[in-house]
Amino acid sequence: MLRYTFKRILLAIPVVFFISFIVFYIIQLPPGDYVSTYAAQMAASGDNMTAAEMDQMREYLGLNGSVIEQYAVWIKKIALHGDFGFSFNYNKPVTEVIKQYMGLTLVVSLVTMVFHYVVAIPIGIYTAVKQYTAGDYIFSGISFIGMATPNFLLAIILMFLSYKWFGDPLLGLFSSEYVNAAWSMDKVMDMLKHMIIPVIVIGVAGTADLIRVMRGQMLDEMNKPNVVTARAKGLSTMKILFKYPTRAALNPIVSTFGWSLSSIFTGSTITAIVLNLPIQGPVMYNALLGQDMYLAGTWLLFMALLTVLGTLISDILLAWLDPKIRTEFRGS
Amino acid sequence: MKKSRILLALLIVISVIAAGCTNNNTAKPSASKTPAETKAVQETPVATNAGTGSKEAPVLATLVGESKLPPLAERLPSASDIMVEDVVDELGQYGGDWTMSWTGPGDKWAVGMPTEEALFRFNKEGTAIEPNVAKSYEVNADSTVFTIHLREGMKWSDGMPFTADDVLFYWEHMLTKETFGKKIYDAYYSVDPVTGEKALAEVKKVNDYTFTVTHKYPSVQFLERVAIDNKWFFAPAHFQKTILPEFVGEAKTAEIAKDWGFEDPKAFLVDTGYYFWLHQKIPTLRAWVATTDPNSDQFIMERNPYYWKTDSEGHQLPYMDRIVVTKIQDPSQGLLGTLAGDYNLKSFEAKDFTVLKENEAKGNYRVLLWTQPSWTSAGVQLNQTTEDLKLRQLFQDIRFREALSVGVDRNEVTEIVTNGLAEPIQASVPEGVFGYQEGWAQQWAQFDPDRANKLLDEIGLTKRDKDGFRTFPDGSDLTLTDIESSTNADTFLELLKKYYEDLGLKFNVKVVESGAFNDMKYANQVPMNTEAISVTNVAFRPDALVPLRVITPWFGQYGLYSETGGKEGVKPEGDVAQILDLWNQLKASSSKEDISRLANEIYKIHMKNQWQIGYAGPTPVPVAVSNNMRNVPEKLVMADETRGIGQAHPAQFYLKQ
Amino acid sequence: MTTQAIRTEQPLLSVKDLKIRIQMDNGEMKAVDGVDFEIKKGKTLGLVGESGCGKSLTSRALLGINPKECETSGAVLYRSATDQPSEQLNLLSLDPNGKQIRSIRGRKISMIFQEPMTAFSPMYTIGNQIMEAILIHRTKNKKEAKRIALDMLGKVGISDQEKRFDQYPHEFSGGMRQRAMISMALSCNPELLIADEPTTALDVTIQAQVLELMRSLQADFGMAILLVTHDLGIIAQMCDEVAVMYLGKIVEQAPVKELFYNPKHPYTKGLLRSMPRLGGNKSKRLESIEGSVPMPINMPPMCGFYDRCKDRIEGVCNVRDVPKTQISEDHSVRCFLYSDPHGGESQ
Amino acid sequence: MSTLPLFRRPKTAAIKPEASLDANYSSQWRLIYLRFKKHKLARISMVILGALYAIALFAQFLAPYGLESYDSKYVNAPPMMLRFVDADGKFHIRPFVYELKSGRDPETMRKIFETNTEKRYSLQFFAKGEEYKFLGLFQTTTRLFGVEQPGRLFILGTDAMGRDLFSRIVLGSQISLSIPLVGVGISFVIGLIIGSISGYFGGWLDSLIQRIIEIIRSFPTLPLWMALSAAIPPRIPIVTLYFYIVLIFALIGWTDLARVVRGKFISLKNEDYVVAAKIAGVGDAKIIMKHLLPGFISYLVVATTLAIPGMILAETAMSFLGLGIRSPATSWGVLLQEAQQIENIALYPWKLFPLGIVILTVLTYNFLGDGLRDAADPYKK
Repeated sequence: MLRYTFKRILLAIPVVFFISFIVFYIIQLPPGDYVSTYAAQMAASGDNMTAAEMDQMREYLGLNGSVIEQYAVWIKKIALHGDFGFSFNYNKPVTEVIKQYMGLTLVVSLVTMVFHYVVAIPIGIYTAVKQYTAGDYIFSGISFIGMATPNFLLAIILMFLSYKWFGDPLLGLFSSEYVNAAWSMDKVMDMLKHMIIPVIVIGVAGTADLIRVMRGQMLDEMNKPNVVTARAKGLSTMKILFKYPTRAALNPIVSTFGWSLSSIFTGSTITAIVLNLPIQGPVMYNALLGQDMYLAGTWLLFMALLTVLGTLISDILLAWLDPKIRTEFRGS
Repeated sequence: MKKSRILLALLIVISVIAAGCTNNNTAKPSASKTPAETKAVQETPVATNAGTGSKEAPVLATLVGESKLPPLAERLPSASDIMVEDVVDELGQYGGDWTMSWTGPGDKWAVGMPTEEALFRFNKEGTAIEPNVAKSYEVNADSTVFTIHLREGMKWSDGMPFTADDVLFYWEHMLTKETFGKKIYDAYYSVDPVTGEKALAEVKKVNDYTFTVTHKYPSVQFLERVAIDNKWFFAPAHFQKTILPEFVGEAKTAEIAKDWGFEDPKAFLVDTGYYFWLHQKIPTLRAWVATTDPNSDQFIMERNPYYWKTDSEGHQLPYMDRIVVTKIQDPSQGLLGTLAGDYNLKSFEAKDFTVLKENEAKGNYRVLLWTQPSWTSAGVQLNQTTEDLKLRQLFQDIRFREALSVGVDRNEVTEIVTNGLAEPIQASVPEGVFGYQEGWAQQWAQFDPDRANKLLDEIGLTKRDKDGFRTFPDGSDLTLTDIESSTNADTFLELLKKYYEDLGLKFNVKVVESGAFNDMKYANQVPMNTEAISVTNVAFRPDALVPLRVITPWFGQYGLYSETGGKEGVKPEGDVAQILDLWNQLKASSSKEDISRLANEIYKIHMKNQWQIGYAGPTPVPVAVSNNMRNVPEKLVMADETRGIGQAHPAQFYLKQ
Repeated sequence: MTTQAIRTEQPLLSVKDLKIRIQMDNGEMKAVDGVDFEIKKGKTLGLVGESGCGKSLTSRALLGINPKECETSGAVLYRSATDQPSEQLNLLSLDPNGKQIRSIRGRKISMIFQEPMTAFSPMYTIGNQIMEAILIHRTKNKKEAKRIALDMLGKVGISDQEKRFDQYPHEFSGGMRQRAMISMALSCNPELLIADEPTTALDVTIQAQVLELMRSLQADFGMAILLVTHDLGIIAQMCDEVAVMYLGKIVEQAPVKELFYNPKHPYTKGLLRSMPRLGGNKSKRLESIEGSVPMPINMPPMCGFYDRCKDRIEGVCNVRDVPKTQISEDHSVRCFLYSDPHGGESQ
Repeated sequence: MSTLPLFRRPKTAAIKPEASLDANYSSQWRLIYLRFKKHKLARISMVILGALYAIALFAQFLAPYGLESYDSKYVNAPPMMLRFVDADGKFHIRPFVYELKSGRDPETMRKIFETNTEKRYSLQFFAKGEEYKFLGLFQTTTRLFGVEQPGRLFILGTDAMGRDLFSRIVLGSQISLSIPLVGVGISFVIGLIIGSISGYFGGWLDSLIQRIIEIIRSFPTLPLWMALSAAIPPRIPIVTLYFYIVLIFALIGWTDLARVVRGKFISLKNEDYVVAAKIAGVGDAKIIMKHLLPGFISYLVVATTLAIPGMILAETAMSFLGLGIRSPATSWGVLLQEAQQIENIALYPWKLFPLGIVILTVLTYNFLGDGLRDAADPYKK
């Protein structure tokens, strides 16, 4: 097992490096650079920069070399000093910007994910056990409609309805008075309140898929002979359901967990933009738009790493969950 | 292990649901008002009434009581030098937050303008300057020596005295050394009326509260131009000395910059020297002082205990305790927040008017319509120096511009694009703004497609391609390309496309990211753009009307020519050359009358040429003001030169309890 | 082993008029259609028939573990031989998921299956799955349960039990798995073991070993066996009594010797003829029964074997249900050849 | 789980003589068809989808107005009612609409519309409208329906430029319904080819392809969209833009399919019959085409069908970010992007109608995919 993991990690290193270059290249693909974005921003507020000023700025930001030169400088700094560069927009080292948003991003992602699994798995089981009943249709229907509605629109509509009915569109993650307040029970409750819409929007979208997978797996597993054996042993229906089909049906679902690793750290970008959530997604989107390239580059590199790692985790999880593969590794 | 995990998950779900339920119940009665109410309870007992009660905010009074702050009299300038701010309606009460939104620290001016304190500011009408940070001034007869008096006993927000030394420090160690990324402003140069040679002014300290600015040649407009170019002609010397490399050395500056989170010392100096109001550690003269990191989700500014203005009864301003700025990612969030009563004073685009107006009662606010000195709300500028020579020739042909102008039905544009809020008129100086010309608004404003076609034929654009579009006389493709940096004008451009193509002119729109747009402007790759000219007075700020720099799309490379002293760009000719000539005369003239006359001439040339073609008059700016926010003027001209909302003097806004 | 003894003893389990119907898209399928038999304490009853004849459904119906879609009627009367006083229970009338029937499953009546690979869950160790039944029925103490399980593994001839206990099904060979399955079924000393094609999936040599094991364990534990198989050879080796099933009905039922030496039903005869025999005539080809088992969907009243029967009586066999004819006290058959074709017991 | 769901016939079928059911001898596709027929929801979905595609095909004929037809008098007009009974209670066989008069609320500047019950315009079939090219073949002015001139018919209201929303939805379906189809088609082909090569040949080639797939998959889609959109050259006609967008989707989408194909290949290539074919000297291409592909092609069709709704939603998301098609060219994404502005949701909620169509399409595709999957699975009852 260790050797396998080790080998996979070794293989992943060149991949990540390659990705990092592509990423860097892609960020610079759109015309313009950070300085032009900055100049445009200044111009919009009446501060016009001259071409000379812009060139000067490019020089001290190190933006006047070719993409390859810039990449070489950047990656060298990362490799030698663990320095990921700094964000032009935030005037802060990239790592600090990422740190600033990490906490809430994880909270939002994890709560959404918990919701996602906690809702989808029981419903998946329920709809499989009670196939073709009213409950099956209701749950499937809701989740399907959630899935079929574009996220951004669902978010806007929910926001508007919340405003219409309760007078509060629940923008952001906190009410104004709690944004800078110290953590307290009230603040947590306020946050949970503000998380209702994101959780519904982000959660519901993926839930439908998960319900469908879970339901399908359950239907498969429930027809397996080992369920009959278990019944013949005198086990209760519930015990059988959880010990045999559910456990087996969860395997492929648990193993896909690795795939969602990168999304945990970003959160849903478009939804977050619409709902004004202070999480990584929109920050990175703006970094990309504004060509804040070290921030965007570091972020994408991180994402690539997580995806590669996630694939690895998925594969290992799958192996680990399958006794057949597990024992093979134990044997060798 | 397993069970505990399930339990945990269950707990979270239950708490989410519980939160949902409790929220829904409490939210119904008055969700948005809660913060205001709690504030009210807290403040009412000490709320001032005119003539009675404390002369300072309760928060500060408490601090004074605890001896954490000197008493009010010691904080204000000496009695005769206190600036008394006129209130718009009535004397106010202390307390409350001014809640607003911005898109983050990049949106610096969203808080910069309303809180700005200039040495000299524009009067309410925006026609002349009046002292602000300065107490008064004297000018000699030929407008070369300006003696400026400061307010005795005035203090920075950290309690340190503000004196002429701060002005001189700024001049000597920052501006002339270009520490914060800006060149010495044009306002500080005077022009030899004969040779056109530029000379830098001299600044001298007379005493602690007096300094002089001496120009070599007359500079009649010096104060107005400083009020626009370099609003703050001072910096906290005692603070700047601790960070400038000149005083602490490059290494130390770099170290401090790192400490502040800046990788690059230059960026650090720009931010601390130019965008100082965003930083909590930098003393200012403003009514509110930053107290949080601008990168946080909520940026908060709190009252400056040493603010140097009072109302007529001697109550220290500002009335409101804080400015609370929430970061938003999309303008619609500002709108929705206002509808929900989250923000108590915010300006909007004209298209938001109806939805704002319909929800006035629900959101407990009122919508004011302020005006702007904009020439048009839906127009195009044709780049007179556009790259393609055939196109350039066409753009320079006045008949072509007339054809484009009369070929569009302005009634339809105002109906669809401006929601009926604008007049169907030509791009022109609005009435009441300097440079207004009789009849300009109606010039080429009548929809007359026949005349348009006749004009185009006259120019020689008679050939058509297989799709029926006009080509150049030599048969080559003729395409008008409009470059945009946002999708805001989409509807207008769609309409324009239809009208232009009805005239047989192929028209394309390309939207690029704003940074790329800026680059294209410099590279002379923007043949057409919808940017609107908006100027209070060309004499104060020539940028949009006189090709001095690469800024406004219509004059394109003419600006580069002036900027580089003729090394690059296109040499202005004809009317454009005349504008530049008039401008040079204006700069060197020694009387206000001359300046007015020359400025007016410039406007007339613009009227004649109509480089900016407008299809609808300017729209008003809807401003949503919460009903308890008072002393906000009903009418105001929103202009960059006069600092937008800043012109309304926010220090005297107050929240009625 | 005298017939006298058998008769006087109360049957452990008697099945009366068992019917299983399944609703299909194209009609109602009578998968099991009025089956009666008895299983006596310590004896082995063989249920033989081609695949699809309903024998597996019948065997599972005894424990109520058929899928929901099977509509079951009739009675399965069970009287425990060890419980004192014992009362007779109709297993079919119990809630199929209820406590009562579950206390019988695995404890009094247990079952082994054809495919030991799929009958075990691949997710858990063999030990875990064996212990499960013990923990439900015999003891709550895990150590004790493990001891019993290890003991059982030993009894079925698995050496190195400690290690085997923690292995997964895929680490066992086919025969081993079936042994493990048997140990699981017998771990609670059942009174009746239902073995559904226990050796079909195994090699011939392993088959013999497993059958031998079952026989010896039967002797040790004194349990009754219901052996479901399609293999008459196994029947001959193992059973005391045989019921031949065809298309959901028992067409012939008799003590094993009687059936082999004196088959009555044309189907039984066909089956016997298709069986290879040691020392049989090598030049003679094995006979087979022509045709295949039809689907019992929307069947009109007729003999299900009619199409394939050499001795069919036109106008009799294909117009009426065939009544059961008692040839002797313990030999019955369903065939018009042995009953009065024009009346009698058929309704 | 099972490796070979379709190709392997039940063992019993081989020894059963002719008497048994025909179904056992039907082709794989016929079996799938038979099973699919039983899936009611999938069948209904198929009918709906068929109808939607028919609408897209005949969009110009079905839409009463063209894409560029607008009227400043009818900006943001609410949906109009087709009536049978007039204000006096008189019944008319031909449905009609009243004349719409527009004005503005002086207070809020909102457009207000009043029906003038004096003036009726009857619904006409095969009405004369703007000229268009029928199926790209010939010019005509006949449209399926309209109202008498100069009346106006806005079944679902109008947008901010006074364009008929119904017409825009109908015309937008051409882009919105075909982009995913073409995009999925391209990814299907790419995925199939690359996946087959990777799975069948294995070795270093497989490793390489897997790494490439891993790299592509490591990119969050958003920056990839942005970068690729930025790479689209300026001033391109709408058809070309459309093609680029399709390409972007396909380039991102093929990896999933390639993985599926590869997995199937790996599990199939060691099956006895494949080994047998190899030993018999059958060429690689033939083995792939004859022996391997048929084994799971139906599975791929299902995977492809289920990938379509994702692309429909992706198109709307791209429009939301301003990266996709732009007005006056119309797709549902463009319409939703317009609808999502707060003022539209607040003041002109009928602009959300396109959402209903998007949901309907996504749902029906999902149900269709589900039905196909159930049908393609032989272990399903």
